[in-house]
Amino acid sequence: MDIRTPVPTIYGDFAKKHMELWRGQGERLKSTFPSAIEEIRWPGESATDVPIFYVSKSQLVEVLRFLKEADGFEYQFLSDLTATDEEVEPRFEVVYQLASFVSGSRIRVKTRVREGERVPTATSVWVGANWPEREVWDMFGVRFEGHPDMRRILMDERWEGHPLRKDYPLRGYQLFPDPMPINVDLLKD
Amino acid sequence: MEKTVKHREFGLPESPNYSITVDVPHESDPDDLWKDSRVYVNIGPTHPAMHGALRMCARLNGETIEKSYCEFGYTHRAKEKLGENRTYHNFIVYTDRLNYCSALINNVTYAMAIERLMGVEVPARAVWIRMICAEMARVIDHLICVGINAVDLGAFSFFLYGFHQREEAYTLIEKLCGARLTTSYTRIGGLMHDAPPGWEKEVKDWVVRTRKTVQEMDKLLTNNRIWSQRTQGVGVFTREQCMKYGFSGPNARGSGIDRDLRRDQPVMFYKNVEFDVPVGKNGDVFDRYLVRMAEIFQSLNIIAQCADRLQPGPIWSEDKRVRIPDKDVVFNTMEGMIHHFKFFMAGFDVPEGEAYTTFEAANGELGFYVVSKGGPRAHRMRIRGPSVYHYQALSEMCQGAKIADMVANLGSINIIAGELDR
Amino acid sequence: MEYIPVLILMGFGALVGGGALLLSALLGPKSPNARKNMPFECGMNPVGDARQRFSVRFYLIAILFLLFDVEALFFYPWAVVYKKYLSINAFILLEMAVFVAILLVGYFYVLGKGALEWD
Amino acid sequence: MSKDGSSSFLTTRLDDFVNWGRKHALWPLPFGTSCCGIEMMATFASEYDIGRFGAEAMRFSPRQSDLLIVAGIVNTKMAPVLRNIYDQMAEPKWVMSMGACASSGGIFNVYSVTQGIDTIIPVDIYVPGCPPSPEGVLHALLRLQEKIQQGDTNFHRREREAKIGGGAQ
Repeated sequence: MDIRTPVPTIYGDFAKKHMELWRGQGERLKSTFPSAIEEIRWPGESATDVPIFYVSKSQLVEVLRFLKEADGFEYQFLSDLTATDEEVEPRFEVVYQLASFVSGSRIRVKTRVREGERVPTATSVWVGANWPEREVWDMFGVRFEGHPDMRRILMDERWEGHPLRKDYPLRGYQLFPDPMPINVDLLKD
Repeated sequence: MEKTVKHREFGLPESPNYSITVDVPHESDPDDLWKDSRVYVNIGPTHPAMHGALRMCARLNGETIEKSYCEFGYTHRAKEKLGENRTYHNFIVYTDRLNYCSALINNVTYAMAIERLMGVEVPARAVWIRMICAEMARVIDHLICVGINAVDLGAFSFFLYGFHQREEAYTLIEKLCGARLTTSYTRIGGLMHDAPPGWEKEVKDWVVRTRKTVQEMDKLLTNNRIWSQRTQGVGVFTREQCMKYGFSGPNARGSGIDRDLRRDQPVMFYKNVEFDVPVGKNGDVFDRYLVRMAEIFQSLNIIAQCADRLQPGPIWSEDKRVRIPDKDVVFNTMEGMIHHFKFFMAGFDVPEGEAYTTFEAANGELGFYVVSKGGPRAHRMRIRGPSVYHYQALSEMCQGAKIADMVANLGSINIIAGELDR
Repeated sequence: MEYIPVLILMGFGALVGGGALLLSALLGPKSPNARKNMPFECGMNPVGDARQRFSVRFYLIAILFLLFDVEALFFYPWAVVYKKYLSINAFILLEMAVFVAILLVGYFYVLGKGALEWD
Repeated sequence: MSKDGSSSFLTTRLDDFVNWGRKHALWPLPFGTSCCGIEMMATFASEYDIGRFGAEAMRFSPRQSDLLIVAGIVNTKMAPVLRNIYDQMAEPKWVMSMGACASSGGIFNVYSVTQGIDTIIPVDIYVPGCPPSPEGVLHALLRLQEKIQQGDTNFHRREREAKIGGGAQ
């Protein structure tokens, strides 16, 4: 009794309804990007609600743009962009949750990142990815290549350490004498 | 972390100089009288127009904002980190501190996310009560959002009308779960306890009174010349911009995107309830206000329909993993007491898996991405707050607008600091 | 002759205003410190100095307001004696009409020149 | 004013009168950051009208307010801001720490939250509850008014120390 057993009042048979659409999309994706797709986890076999496409970092932005614009996919809505700390090498997984208004289906794109490696930014595909990427940098320490202003967003800019990493302690805070003043060169044209 | 400050140290570490002098460029040339030097202003965390603790720094040319950037994080409470350090049952308390204007929607969404991971089915009565709670929370969230938006532009009595209905809803919610704001009402696999008898009768009376009051509020403001001049054509956000920034909820519907998760991705019993989705046209502050007012009426209809269909029945699922033993079993039998102790101390195990469950919250698509590695605590608890994506668009929305319009824009996109900073 | 009430009124006004200021200066505790003397910038530390050059529009709007405000001031004494003199002859209306007409000319000139447009 | 800071008959009457005047005109600065801010709004709204106790004039600038109501969490990014606001308030000033988050960090004992604002600024009255009900806030306001009348708040302590210190210099 886990994620594979559908619950009628919560999403019902969402996975069964979209299964063949996902299969078709999976095949087309593998054919157009043979080297980029490292692994696909299907809802039936592995314990997940939507298919997860593991994409290699190098062709990540092309795959995301393809998923957004190619007809038959139309995943224009980037619902969420976040990361998870897996503790085993490669340590981080950056997660893109995509949703499509046309077919109403949702998929998840993941890419594996080692400590200190950089991920190409998705702001060229969705402008909305700007702040979530800054939050991933702030919380996990995964930098994004080509991001307009890679600064901390949640914590103070003078904060040391990345809180959501598994080895970061839950308690113990750092205090600063003065709030961050206005950043004038951000306001220049 | 040697930088950690001792607990009882009084006051902040003193800093030598208090006014940090950064050279602000003065590029005003003397001969052009009309061109003035740019003013760098900081509309900081403690500001009446900034709901909660938000900050916007802007470069002004006279009254118009030329360039601005926004900041948040002033109420960051590390809920995602807590998600990894608290059992699933203990985390319920943190969910209603997310969008604290409509706490019940967060509870319902979180409970659904975990029940989906465990494959637990909740009985019909509990689902109907959850729907009533969710729609009631949506009504009071819209009331306070529209009310505060009106207060920022000067209409104080409009806010007081809305707040009165909100107080009545608070008394109903207090009867249901004992708390006005931080409800923590749902449990994984059911509800805290059943609704008191006659509760749905009072809900229906409240619906009738609220409908009358909101109609009065509508008459008070919608055709008000000052209100329409201050809001029509202000903060226009087109469909493409909304899609680009990942808008959802009333802000997206205000710009014409016809998407509502209650209809497009029906959870609970939204299929057997009739309601339609109001969609605006030109995406300005006035349309978002109209969409929210129309949604209040739709939600009131839904509440009335749900209250009619409420039948007595169990509110807990029979699944052994989440079912808390009844009190007499706990006090009289050894197994019951051990089960109760283990349930609350160690927490129940959620099978391995990951799921991203979304629900139409009051100001957008609220999502819980829960990754569990089989233990009693989540491996990763990601909360997708719609306010992050809406607040991100504020500087583009206020580009070239007056400061007073920025206040109207911020009020209309309904930023709640709790789910913005998580 | 009947200026005493006006003096009493002015004296009372000065008393209340001055008294409040005096009392708060005397009774009010004073503890200045560096952070208190810093200008209030929504809780942040101010950056740069406040002596900025403002555009002429603000000054223009201020002067226009002053002008029409003083014009409204002249209505008061006229309104007080209006009822008494109207019964004698209606010339009082003509006087005020001329006064307003002159200022209306000024108003339309300002409108024509577009001084009230903001940007 | 005798040397040990206790006051003679005349000044007691004046102090009582001044304290009486101050306690009935506490202009609040609503420092509402999170959920307690919504309950504070409910206290200011028409249902639990705080205007009945003289505290209706909500002021957002520290220069014109006497009572700093810290409603909601104060995390490490907000602590210097709170310190600035508190320092910039004119002298007869009191602090009401509303809610568990402000008083002790509440249920958020985490890396980003200061455990109680009394590690940042001196607090006069703590309001329990998460969030405290408006009746709780009004009760705390009345309790603070009593303390002001008796003269045993932080401000009065500072004033006495200043007098004794003043006398000693």
